[in-house]
Amino acid sequence: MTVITSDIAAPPPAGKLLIMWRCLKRDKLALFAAIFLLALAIATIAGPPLIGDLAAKLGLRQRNLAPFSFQHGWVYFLGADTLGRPIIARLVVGAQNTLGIAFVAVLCSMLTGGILGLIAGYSERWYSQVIQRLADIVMSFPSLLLALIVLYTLGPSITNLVIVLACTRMPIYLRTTRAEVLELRERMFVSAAKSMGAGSFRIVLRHIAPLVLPTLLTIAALDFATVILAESSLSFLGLGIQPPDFTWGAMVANGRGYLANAWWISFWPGLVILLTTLSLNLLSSWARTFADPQQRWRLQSLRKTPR
Amino acid sequence: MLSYIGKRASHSVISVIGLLALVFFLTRLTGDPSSLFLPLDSTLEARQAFAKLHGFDQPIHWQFLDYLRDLINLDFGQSVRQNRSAMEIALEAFPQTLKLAFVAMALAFTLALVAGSIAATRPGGLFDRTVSLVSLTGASAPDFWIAIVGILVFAVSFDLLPTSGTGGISYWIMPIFVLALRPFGLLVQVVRGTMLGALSAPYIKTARAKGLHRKEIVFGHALRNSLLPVITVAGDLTAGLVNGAVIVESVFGWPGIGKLMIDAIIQRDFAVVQSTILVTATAIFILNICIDLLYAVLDPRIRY
Amino acid sequence: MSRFTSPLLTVENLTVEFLSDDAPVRAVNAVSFEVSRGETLVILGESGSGKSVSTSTVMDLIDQPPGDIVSGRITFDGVAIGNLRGEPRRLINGRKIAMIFQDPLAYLNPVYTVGRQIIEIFECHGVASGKAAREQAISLLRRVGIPNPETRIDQYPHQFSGGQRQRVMIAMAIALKPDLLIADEPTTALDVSVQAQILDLLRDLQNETGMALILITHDLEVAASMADRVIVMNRGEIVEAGAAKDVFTAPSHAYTKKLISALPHGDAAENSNKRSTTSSEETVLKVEGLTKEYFFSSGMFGKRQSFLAVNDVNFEVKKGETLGIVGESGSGKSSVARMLLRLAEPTSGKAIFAGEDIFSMNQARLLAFRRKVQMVFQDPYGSMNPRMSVHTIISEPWAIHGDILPKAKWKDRVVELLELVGLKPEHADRYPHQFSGGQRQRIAIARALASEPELIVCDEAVSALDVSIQAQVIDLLADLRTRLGLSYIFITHDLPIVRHFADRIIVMKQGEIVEDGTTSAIFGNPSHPYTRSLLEATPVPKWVAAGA
Amino acid sequence: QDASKAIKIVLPEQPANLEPCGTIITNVGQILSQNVTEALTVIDAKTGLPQPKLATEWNRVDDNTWRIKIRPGVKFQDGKDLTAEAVAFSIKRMAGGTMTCNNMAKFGDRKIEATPVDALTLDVKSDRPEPIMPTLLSVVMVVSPDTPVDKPVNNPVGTGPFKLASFDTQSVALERFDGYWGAKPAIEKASYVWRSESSIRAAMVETGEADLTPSIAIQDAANPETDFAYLNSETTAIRIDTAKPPLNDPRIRKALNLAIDWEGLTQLFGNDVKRASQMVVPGINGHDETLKPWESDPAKAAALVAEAKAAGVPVETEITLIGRNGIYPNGGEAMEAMTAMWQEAGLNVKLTMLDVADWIRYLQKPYPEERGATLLQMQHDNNKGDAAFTIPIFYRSTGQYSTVSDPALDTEVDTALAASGEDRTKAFQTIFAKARNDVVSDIPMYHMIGYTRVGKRLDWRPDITTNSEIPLANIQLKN
Ligand SMILES: Nc1ncnc2c1ncn2[C@@H]1O[C@H](COP(=O)(O)OP(=O)(O)OP(=O)(O)O)[C@@H](O)[C@H]1O
Ligand SMILES: Nc1ncnc2c1ncn2[C@@H]1O[C@H](COP(=O)(O)OP(=O)(O)OP(=O)(O)O)[C@@H](O)[C@H]1O
Ligand SMILES: [Mg+2]
Ligand SMILES: [Mg+2]
Ligand code: NI
Repeated sequence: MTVITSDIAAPPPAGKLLIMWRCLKRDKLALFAAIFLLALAIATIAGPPLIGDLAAKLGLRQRNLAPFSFQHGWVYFLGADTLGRPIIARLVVGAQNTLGIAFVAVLCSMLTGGILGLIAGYSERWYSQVIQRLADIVMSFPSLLLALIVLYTLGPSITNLVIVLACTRMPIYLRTTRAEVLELRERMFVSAAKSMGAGSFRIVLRHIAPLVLPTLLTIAALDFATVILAESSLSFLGLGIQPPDFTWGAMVANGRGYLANAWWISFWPGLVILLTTLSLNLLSSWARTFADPQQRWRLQSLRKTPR
Repeated sequence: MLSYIGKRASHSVISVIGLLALVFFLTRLTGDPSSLFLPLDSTLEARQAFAKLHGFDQPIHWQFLDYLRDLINLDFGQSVRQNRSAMEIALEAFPQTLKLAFVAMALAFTLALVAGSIAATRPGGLFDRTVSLVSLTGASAPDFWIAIVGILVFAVSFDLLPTSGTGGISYWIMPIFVLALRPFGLLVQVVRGTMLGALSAPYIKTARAKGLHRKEIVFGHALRNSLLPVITVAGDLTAGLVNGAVIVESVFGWPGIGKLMIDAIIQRDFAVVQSTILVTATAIFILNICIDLLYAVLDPRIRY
Repeated sequence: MSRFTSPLLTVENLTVEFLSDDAPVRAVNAVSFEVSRGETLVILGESGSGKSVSTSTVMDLIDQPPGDIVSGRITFDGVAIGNLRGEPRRLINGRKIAMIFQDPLAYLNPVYTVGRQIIEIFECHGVASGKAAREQAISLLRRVGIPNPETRIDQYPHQFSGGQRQRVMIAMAIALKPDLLIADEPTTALDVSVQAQILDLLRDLQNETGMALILITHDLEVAASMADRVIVMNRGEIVEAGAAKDVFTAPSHAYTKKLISALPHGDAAENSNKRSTTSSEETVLKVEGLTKEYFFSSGMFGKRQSFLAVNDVNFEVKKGETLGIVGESGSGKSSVARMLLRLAEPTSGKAIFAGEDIFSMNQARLLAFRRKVQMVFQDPYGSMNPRMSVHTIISEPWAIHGDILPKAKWKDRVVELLELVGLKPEHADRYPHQFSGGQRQRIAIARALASEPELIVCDEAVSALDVSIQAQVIDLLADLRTRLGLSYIFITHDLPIVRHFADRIIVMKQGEIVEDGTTSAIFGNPSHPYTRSLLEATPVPKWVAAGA
Repeated sequence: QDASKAIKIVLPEQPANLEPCGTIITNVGQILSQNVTEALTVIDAKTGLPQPKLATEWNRVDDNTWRIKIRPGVKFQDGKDLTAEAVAFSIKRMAGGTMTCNNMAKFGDRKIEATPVDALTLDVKSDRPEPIMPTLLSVVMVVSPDTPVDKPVNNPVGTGPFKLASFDTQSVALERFDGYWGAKPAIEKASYVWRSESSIRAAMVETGEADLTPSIAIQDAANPETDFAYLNSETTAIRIDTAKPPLNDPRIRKALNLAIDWEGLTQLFGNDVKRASQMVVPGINGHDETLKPWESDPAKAAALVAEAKAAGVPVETEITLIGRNGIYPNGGEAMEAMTAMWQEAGLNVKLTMLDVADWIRYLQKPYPEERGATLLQMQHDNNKGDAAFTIPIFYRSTGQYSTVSDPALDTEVDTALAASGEDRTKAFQTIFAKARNDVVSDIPMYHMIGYTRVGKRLDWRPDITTNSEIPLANIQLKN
């Protein structure tokens, strides 16, 4: 083996972040996704103080205003909703609640599902069985009923909403994690780690979890959309977010009756949900490539020796 | 293996009974059905008479004991709204949902396996990008959007398909499509992800050295090794469909169990809620047992 | 050589690199060689010198990217196959050229029965199918010496021992009687008698079909017994090439000379041994009546069957001593090792370590025990987490047992360990898949040494190393034994090495110990017929055999 | 049979059952009423007065007794004859308490009893004077004496022009009954299916998959050729809880009415809706045409609030507006808009949208203890021709929805209910005026409009009764 150092100067040692940034640059779609999400984050934080009031301003005389006209000002460029409120402003203001709820719900379900799945898959004790049957029960429990029960017993609040959403999505993570663990725990490197004295905790966390995580991230990225839309379907029970607060999901649901006449009411929020999900997916598939040493070269510069 | 199935089955039966008890007590915390069944302007006396007639005035644990006693006699209660045996209603609706879910999942699953695998053979390629974009778009668009717009386009504008209802093949197309979209999107992503790993495993080199057909290598060797999470997710999605293809059922007027369950929940038709959950939960538990057995079939290293 | 007229395979000026963000790694540099029908070309060389990469290129098994064939021309049977892909390539791979991979454990698909994996070859090349293919597969398994092939054909790779998997691999490669067989360390896990059987099989095939053979091996005796011509590689380049006899008897390049003189063989090993000098009376490990029965069922609902892999095994290891375990492939050596580390539960028996039965230890005691005992696995690739860099892999024992080494010193110590086993500091940032077979084995050894154990169980730990590095590693182990009083259980098929390194030897066959005693006694005066057959199976150089 | 004489109707919801005693439930009534089962009387949509159906004439024998003459020669679909006995059976089945009968709700807490006098004459007694008995009898569906008394049925047998052919989870089918006593309907077969999505229902009629759908959303009613608006007897309103401060102050209640931008709000429901000043629609006995709806006057509203505040009314107290999801099209939006308007007027109003079961707790007595100051979104349906189905519920202290408790008003209501003719109308109108001007216990919003899409094949127009019945016999086929 010869390291060719003469014709190509080795790049100076780079920090982890820098390496990630370099790899991100190589995947154009993932880069766009990251930029979109960043812009969304900025809009979420900076948007409401700037145009917050516009989003709640009624305009009953310009209900369902059609998009693509500057006549009423730029905020109405994407049209107005059923109460004549500018859709652009509502998209910006709605982002905070939407992303907040979806993010927390997805994260909670992924974490609890993932952790329980790791336990259920790795351990062969009685609680593994208990966890699995509980997951089956949650899986067979209609989410609407759960929502209703939570609503009546705990009362309406965003926290409870997140609990319901997280609960209903949890089994998929749990079962997927368990399935992967069942196979991974038979691998030799797990035995090797055991023989070195690694406890179950370490094996599960350091050896197994990193290999399960990419699949979970893939599911989570798509679950984001599911959760956003599910949230709006729960709000009709009174458990969801209550007006005057709103989310993208609620905006989509609001335009449901108007698909034939005023498509823009639910189209734009649907589109941002879609773009967000898409971005998260592209990013998660980038992360998957980045995290896998056998795939990482796809994101590297691969300078060839001149021939 | 047989002993494992036996153990699993008995655990499942206990769990289902637990689930039923849970549902029984919890649903009764969600308000009094009497006001919902009677017209809004009916009198308090009428409502009380109604509650008495249906036993809602009894203490909850007595109601539960009654329910259990009836359960042992395979009497699952009467639907208060529909004036019929609740189990009969549930069993009438269930096959409809099952048919739909089965066809949709079978379609989504096979397509996803093929598309996801091919996408994984050349990650970042044109096919991969296209499949990803299309499937993700389909999977993250609100389902009623697709359903209603689909009807407006294909049934109203072009008059190609019937708007809704049940009947011949043409009635199946749109509901199946709408139902399959999300599972397809998710499965494609999962297949693609796990396949990426599997395709760089050493045994793929062996297969290449053996001169196997590319198809064999991708679908026979790599795919087979990455199926565990895929069937798990597929199972989960199937459970989701069994439990609630609500949008599709209500938009397309498909008399399935999802809509039935939702209506029963909203109207607090307790006997129907219990029966539908019993039916779907049984199906889901059986599904999960099958999937767990499938793990052992797919991967010989997994033994129970 | 005049015997072989037109070359079947020609590789000219092959240069292969692996690309990444860093500077490219040149694995093979301007290598040229050729092999003709009926000829055996042996490639010798240092571990990591590019033997596997250059031969894999012939079969288009290097993924590009990240692999990059900088230059080179490969001709097979008059056709340039360097850039051949798709269907034409498929018709060559497996049928005309076949390969035995170096690491048989990772290279078998874990979810298919070995039978299916063999039958597949017949079916996809349209040679046989159904029952006929199965019959052929069974007879192949029998030819490579797998006992009970009729039942074993339906078992999965993880139910086979290391050597048995290697033989499955061989069976797959010779299934279609290829024109060219590339055998990458085909006998690393085989005991001498089975090895002889396999080598005979290969020779028979050559006589029968005129098959050309490229044999990569670290074993000079095997090389000598098979080779018509030899090339020697070092650091990605060919440093010496020529007729076997010439290279062995009159090596010209310094590396070749070093290679041939590195490890003493036969009686020389007896004299220049690295055995323990300070024999102690303190028993570290005492194994009593160890038994392991494997259960398996054929098919989902098939009848449960059992197989007695280890049967009433008793032995002792003293402090500062090396116990060699040799034996038939599949005789239960690895099973014993796995049980000693509590990776598999024994069916019955006891193993007393420091006065305590390993099999009845609780979690806390087990942790302490595992700090003192380490294992080098027979399958080094599988035993490393593919997501972890070498640095993380080697430093893992320190992360588990917090008191061994402060975190600040990890980096230096990793480099130190890498250098001890003959690797380079920059390897610390690489991942397992980026190494050669021998390099991985050395990483595994480095990891075992990291936790400063009292007892190391080495399961074929040096089997993939070329003799020079083998000697370096053995020296290292011997040195540690003297300095720190380490003990070893050294499982190997390699008799010169045990003779050189072990103090006492047990010989296993079919799950039982058939003979045990001091090294000198076993080699000087073997009593069991199996031991005798082992010692007699020393291969004879080909030129000597031909001359006779 | 002739396919051109078969029609298909799409309903918004699946009828849970086909119990004739539940015809006041929209989706049951739209199928059964006037088609399968008939009542003794029908209400004339224009005048609100009862007209003969299975009863040919009636008169009041004494304060508590009405004598009814039954139509001769009528047969049930199972071949039985319609007799006084059969009618008495039907009334007993309904009022006897052995099963739950939704239609009984119209009787409030009245008890009635029927005794046959001869084969075709019948006495109906009530426990207190009942001037509008013939009107009440319009909810008594007459069923065959073979119908079980103690349990609801899904296979009703009545005297109507159509009999039930099948009922499953996907559709209800009716067939013409040849032994019908009246004129032979043009239609031979009718089937009912259900789709919850308004746009789908509209699309089904548009594509010809269905012939009629009784209610579509305003935004879907875009085609003047097929889509007809009709005043649907529903009145929307917000009920004010007059018991809780600051709502116990009439100024605040008036301010609530004045603060709304009514013109703007109307946009939500389309220009066909009619602003309401009282809880019954025109055409109902007791409706006062001269009563003006509240105008929009934010300035005056603000002044009233300021005045109340000055008088020590805790105007900052949080007021909860309780909406019900899906109560009527655009109901949620309307609540959102009104909340915003009230907030503008300086009132601390907060909106919660609830699902039906939860909302009902606030609608019906007994109200939840901890409710606080609440406004409640509601919709009231009176298509029975008389304000007696409205006033006692809203304004008598015992009323189901009432938040007022004024003994003087109670007696006024009782007198009105006992009166008949001119006096009755006058008395009702006075009460409505009082409710509008002095009590202000509600914010009447609109008399609502329904939109029906009628396929090109049919010759039929919806009217105020369409929400409770679609008489197939009235539907003619074009050409
Ligand atoms: N994927 C890879 N990425 C980077 N370097 C690699 C990769 N594969 C192999 N190498 C390097 O290429 C060199 C040659 O490897 P090769 O496997 O050919 O060695 P070898 O001669 O077969 O050694 P051994 O006898 O130990 O098996 C080694 O130094 C190895 O580290
Ligand atoms: N999980 C298993 N199920 C069934 N049989 C097994 C299993 N593992 C090992 N065996 C069998 O047990 C026997 C002993 O295996 P083991 O791996 O201990 O052999 P070994 O002595 O290490 O051989 P080698 O030198 O070839 O590695 C073999 O015949 C093998 O086929
Ligand atoms: Mg190699
Ligand atoms: Mg072994
Ligand atoms: Ni060897």
